[in-house]
Amino acid sequence: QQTIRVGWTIPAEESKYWMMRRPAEFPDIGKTYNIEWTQFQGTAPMTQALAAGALDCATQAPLSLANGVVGGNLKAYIVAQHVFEKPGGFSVYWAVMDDSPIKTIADLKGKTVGISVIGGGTQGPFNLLLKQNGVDPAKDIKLVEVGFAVSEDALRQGRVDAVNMNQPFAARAEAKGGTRKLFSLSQAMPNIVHILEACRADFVDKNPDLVKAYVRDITSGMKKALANREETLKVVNEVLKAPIPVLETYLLKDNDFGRDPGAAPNFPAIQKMLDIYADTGMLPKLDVAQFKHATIVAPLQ
Amino acid sequence: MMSRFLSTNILLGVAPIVLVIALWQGLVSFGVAPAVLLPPPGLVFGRLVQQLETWTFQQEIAATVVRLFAGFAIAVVLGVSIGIAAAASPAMNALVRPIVRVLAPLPKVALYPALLLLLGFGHGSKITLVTADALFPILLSTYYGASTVEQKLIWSAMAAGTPRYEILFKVVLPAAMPAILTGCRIGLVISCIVVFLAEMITSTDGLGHALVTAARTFQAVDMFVPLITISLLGLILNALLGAVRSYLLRGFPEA
Amino acid sequence: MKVVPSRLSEWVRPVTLQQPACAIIEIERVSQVFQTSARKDHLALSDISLTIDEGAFVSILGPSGCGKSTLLYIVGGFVNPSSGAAKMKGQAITGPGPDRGPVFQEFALFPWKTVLGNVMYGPRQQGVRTNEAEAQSRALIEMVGLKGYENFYPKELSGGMKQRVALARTLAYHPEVLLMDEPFGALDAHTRTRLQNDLLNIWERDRKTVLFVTHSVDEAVFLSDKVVMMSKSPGRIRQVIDIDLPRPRRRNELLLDPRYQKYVVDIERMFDESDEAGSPS
Amino acid sequence: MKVVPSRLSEWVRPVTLQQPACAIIEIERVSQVFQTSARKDHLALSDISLTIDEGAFVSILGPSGCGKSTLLYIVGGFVNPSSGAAKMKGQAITGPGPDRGPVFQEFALFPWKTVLGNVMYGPRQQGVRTNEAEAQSRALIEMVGLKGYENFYPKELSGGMKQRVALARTLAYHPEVLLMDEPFGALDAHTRTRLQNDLLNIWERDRKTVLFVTHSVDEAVFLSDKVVMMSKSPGRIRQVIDIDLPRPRRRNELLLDPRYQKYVVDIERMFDESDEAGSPS
Amino acid sequence: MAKRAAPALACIGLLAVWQVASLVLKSDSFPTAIEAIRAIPDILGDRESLINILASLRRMAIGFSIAVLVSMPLGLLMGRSRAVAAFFNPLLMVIYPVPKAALMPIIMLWLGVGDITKTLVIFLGVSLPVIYHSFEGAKAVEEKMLWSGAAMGLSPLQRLVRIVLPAALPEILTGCRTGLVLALITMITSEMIARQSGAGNILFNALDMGQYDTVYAMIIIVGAMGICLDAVFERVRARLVRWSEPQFDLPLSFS
Ligand SMILES: Nc1ncnc2c1ncn2[C@@H]1O[C@H](COP(=O)(O)OP(=O)(O)OP(=O)(O)O)[C@@H](O)[C@H]1O
Ligand SMILES: Nc1ncnc2c1ncn2[C@@H]1O[C@H](COP(=O)(O)OP(=O)(O)OP(=O)(O)O)[C@@H](O)[C@H]1O
Ligand SMILES: [Mg+2]
Ligand SMILES: [Mg+2]
Repeated sequence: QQTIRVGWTIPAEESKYWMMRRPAEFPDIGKTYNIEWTQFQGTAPMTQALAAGALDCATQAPLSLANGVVGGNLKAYIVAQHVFEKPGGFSVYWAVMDDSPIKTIADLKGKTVGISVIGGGTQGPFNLLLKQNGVDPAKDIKLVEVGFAVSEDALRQGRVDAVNMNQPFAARAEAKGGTRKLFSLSQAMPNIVHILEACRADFVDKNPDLVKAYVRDITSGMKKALANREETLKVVNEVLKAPIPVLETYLLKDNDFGRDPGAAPNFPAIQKMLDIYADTGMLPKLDVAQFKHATIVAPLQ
Repeated sequence: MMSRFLSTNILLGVAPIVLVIALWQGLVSFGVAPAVLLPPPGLVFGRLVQQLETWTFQQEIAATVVRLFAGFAIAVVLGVSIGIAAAASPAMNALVRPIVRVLAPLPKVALYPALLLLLGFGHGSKITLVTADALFPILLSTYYGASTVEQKLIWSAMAAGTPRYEILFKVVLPAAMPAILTGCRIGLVISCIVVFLAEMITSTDGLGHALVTAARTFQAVDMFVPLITISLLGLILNALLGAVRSYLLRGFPEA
Repeated sequence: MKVVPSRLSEWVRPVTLQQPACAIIEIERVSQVFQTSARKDHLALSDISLTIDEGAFVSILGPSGCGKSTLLYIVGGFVNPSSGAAKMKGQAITGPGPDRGPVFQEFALFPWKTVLGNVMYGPRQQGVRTNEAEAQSRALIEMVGLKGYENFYPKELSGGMKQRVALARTLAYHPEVLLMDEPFGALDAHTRTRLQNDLLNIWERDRKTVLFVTHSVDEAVFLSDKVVMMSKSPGRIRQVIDIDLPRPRRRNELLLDPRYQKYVVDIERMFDESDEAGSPS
Repeated sequence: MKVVPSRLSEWVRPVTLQQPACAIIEIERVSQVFQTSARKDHLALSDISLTIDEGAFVSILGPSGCGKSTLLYIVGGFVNPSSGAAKMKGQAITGPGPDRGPVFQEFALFPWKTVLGNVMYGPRQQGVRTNEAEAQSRALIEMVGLKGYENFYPKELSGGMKQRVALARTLAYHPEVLLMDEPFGALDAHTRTRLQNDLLNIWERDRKTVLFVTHSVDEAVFLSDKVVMMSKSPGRIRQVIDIDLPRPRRRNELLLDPRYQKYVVDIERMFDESDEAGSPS
Repeated sequence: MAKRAAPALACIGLLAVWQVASLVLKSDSFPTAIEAIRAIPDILGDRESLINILASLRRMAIGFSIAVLVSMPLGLLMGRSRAVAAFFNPLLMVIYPVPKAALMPIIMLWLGVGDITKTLVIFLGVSLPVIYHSFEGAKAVEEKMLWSGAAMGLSPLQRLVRIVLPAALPEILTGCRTGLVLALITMITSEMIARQSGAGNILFNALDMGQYDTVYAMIIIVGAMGICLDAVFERVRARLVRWSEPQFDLPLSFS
């Protein structure tokens, strides 16, 4: 019985939460193979853990993974995808207070703007939008790092003039009212992929069957998550410890991120993001093909 | 003779550091650690020298040092005065003791988000965090040091007409000085760690921030430069503290 | 047994005659119980009553461990007696004060101060200006034979030197009452004699009251107006002996004085008669 | 000046006659320089040479601060002299050893052990069985007059009591050479006399060599075969005086012996003749 | 009676201050004390949380014990030998100021992300005060006590164990007390970046999710653990160093 070391994070990996909390629902977990779960604070440390060989598979953002490849000699395959921004669904957005004088992106000049992670995945599209509206992201605004969890508070307390919002915090803030959306990332490009699942290439090559089983379970986990919302709310509540009424307001609804029913990675969209990062000078140009494994990629049955 | 003694001491002290660097180099050369995670020391020190000359890096250092010093200094003042007050007055003791028992073991980083909102993203929140973490080791050492001051020293001073509150400054403080300085040394190291950690969590400048930016883009060499800098900073500050110590304790048998 | 040298009435004792003998320190039925670590009570002093006149030089003699130091601590106000009370000028003693200057058996010098710093501490505390305090202190340091050691730290001194610094430190702030716990115990005979004379000079000049613990019968008789003899386990006062010898006293004259010798011999014999050192209660 | 009592040749000195006088400790041109905090060199001992015969009782007398303790530390092997060397039985002394037992001026008791624990420490260390060590220790504690205080911690003892524990602690492990630094300094005359006798008994029984620092000329003459007189600043040996008095000595007999008195008076006079306490070099 | 109630009163006072402060600040990320207390039963009632907390405590116990066992002898050796001190002092001063969180990638490389890494972090946190307090404690041991021991035939090692150790014990225990505080803090913070189970897991999860009542409930729980551990420690301490307690009440008391 082999073990696979998996890194995860919160808040939007429903299929993995199902695997963690309802292993009995999966035919293989705990029987033909084992999973050793380790939770991380964000995707960047997981990239380091992958590079150091401390993890076999982990949740990744396109940017962190690409950074690992460019700077950390990491070789990895994208085997599945967790959430993306579906048109009409939720898109990470920048909010301002209702009574704020900031009406357009151009008004951000000279303001203090919060972003969850400086140099993180959202910054590429963000920079692109600023530039398109004549704001130099390096000179015209003061960028501070504000984690999603405190962004609402930071905005209400006036510590920042605008700040980015993500689920479930966005839902909570909207329920309270008093803030409004200034712009969202979907304005830069559609189908932004936020988090995906990546496995170390050497591990996949050595244990193809093991990873195959794992990806198969991710696929079926995603199916279960989408099929049984009631249970998914419970599972997510157990993991996030967020109250069900809050989850109820957005999870798997129209105002949530998009999820591919088979957890299949959207490689063209990822390629487009890599291009944006290259254009904004955050990364050299990369080809998404190197992340593609011939057979081991969701959906797997 | 004295100088020879001194130089053997310095040699002894440098030896293990050289060994560590050699081990580091060995780990890299023999491929035990990939260069992307652990760059060779030569590269790191080269980059350090190069960086030290740049204005931006100097500013990062300055930001860190300001927070470090401010936080540490406040911690020393608070820790020493509260510690001595608690040792001297039963009323203060009854008040301080339980509060310290509760507050000391709290993981202060968990309060950091609240501090950020309260004090903003600038120096204030970081200095407060440093103070909160460095305070208790200093306070505890001071308290124990002050409560074991030899009775007859206090008696002698009282008999010479020293008012009670002055006894605190004229006898208890100097007599507890060895213990206080031990606490300060621990507090200093903790300050170094915490200021760096705070800058890593949320910041726009400082050595910790420099590290995080480098780490996110996997620039291993740039990641190690701030690490080496903070470690050198710790070494220098400790040497300064050592000098202060041997000056203040010159009368004590152990100095 | 009371030692009363004959035909003393015609001798003039300048100090005690010049001023009316009025009590400065009264110790009333003082007892002291210590709790030992073994959680037993240990009676160190039992029912001590003693009156000391203003300007008197009173010595306490007694076997080791009889409670002499403890009695001094009580008069100094450092320790509250378990029962009974000590009074100074009619007022109950509640704490230490600059009117009573102790010289501790263990010296208790401030290790972070030099010899000069230690001696200057008292005068500075009393508000004497630095220059003046320093001049006075240097004079005292010279008096106790430590000229040249002003900048030494206590750890760099020999036992006897520390003791002399402790003496100088207390003398420096001119307490009204001196509480001295074997202040010459670690000194060689020569230095001891010199300091005894110096102490007597100071005492005669400043009209100090001195409570002086010593183990030397010689010394007690030579210096005192009154010798208090204690017995041990628990410490009690056995006898108080008035020493009716003329003042000012000169050592070499006194040594030849048969009355002096009689005092010494009598007191020594009294101790010899006492039983062996007992065990704790 | 050499003190040679007349017509002593016919007196029998049992101890020194029974064994050939052979040197056990040789101190050769020892000097000791201390670095003070003020970064000055302070010469504490200058060019000391001294030979001590096996089984001899040698006392050191000298003004406070003349370097007596320092000399003892050097013989004990605790301090390396700045120049010169000390030898024991022909071998250079390089460190402390259980053959030389010190009694320190400051007692240096182990504060975490009771009286009994302190005294038992040495024998236990030498491998004596617990029962036996305890029995021996209790006997010694009784000898120094502390029966009943076995379970007291050092902080609960008076100065003189601590000193006696320190003495018992060293005697307990039977060192060949005793290095005693004013071991009776804090004791009353009565206890002191008793312990002097006890020490003499032990010495006569076990043929120990004793190096004994004291401030009492009396005590030195009463106990010793040889008295070493030191002068200070820097510490030098001024004179070595052989005490030719019969043994075993009994205090009350000796006090009436004119030769004894002459030794005491002569030595005291010698000190009086010396200049005042000097200043550090 | 008043003395017994003092700790409880202080705790209540602390909670009251908190309650008022949070009401004044009115911030989502700073819940009121009552909200936090209300969240405690949820945590303690949850089997999984209890397992988490126990896992943390186990790591802490292991890290703390190893740290004391290793650091105390090292500190004592440093205190008694100039050469050892000269050798280790600079080395420690270079190593300690570096935040362990920043070294995570390297540590993960060799030790993975599991128990060993976290225990190592706790170990480093505890060993800092224990080393330095033992160091200073050993330095201050009265020389003549060691001389006495040497004269009884104790070898240098025996002197270290049988004289330096007991004589420096009060100071060492001060270090252990600070170490205990740091153990609790690092027990939590070691779970900040990578977590599988543990009290820090609960806390940082809640922090990431913005569930501040749970965060502060966890802080209260850690504080309570601090009080308990501290009380136990004080008992042990009182027993071990009864001989060094001051003989008389400190006369400084203003009461
Ligand atoms: N803290 C204490 N706890 C218990 N017993 C104590 C304490 N302090 C002193 N004692 C006891 O009190 C008695 C008197 O002690 P004190 O120091 O007053 O004696 P002393 O007369 O000064 O003796 P010495 O001449 O030896 O200095 C002693 O038997 C001692 O054991
Ligand atoms: N650590 C030191 N640093 C500097 N000087 C020292 C040190 N220790 C001792 N001395 C000096 O050495 C001299 C001799 O000291 P020592 O203790 O041997 O005297 P002693 O003869 O024992 O005196 P006493 O009879 O007063 O005990 C003194 O002048 C003292 O000041
Ligand atoms: Mg006494
Ligand atoms: Mg001496």
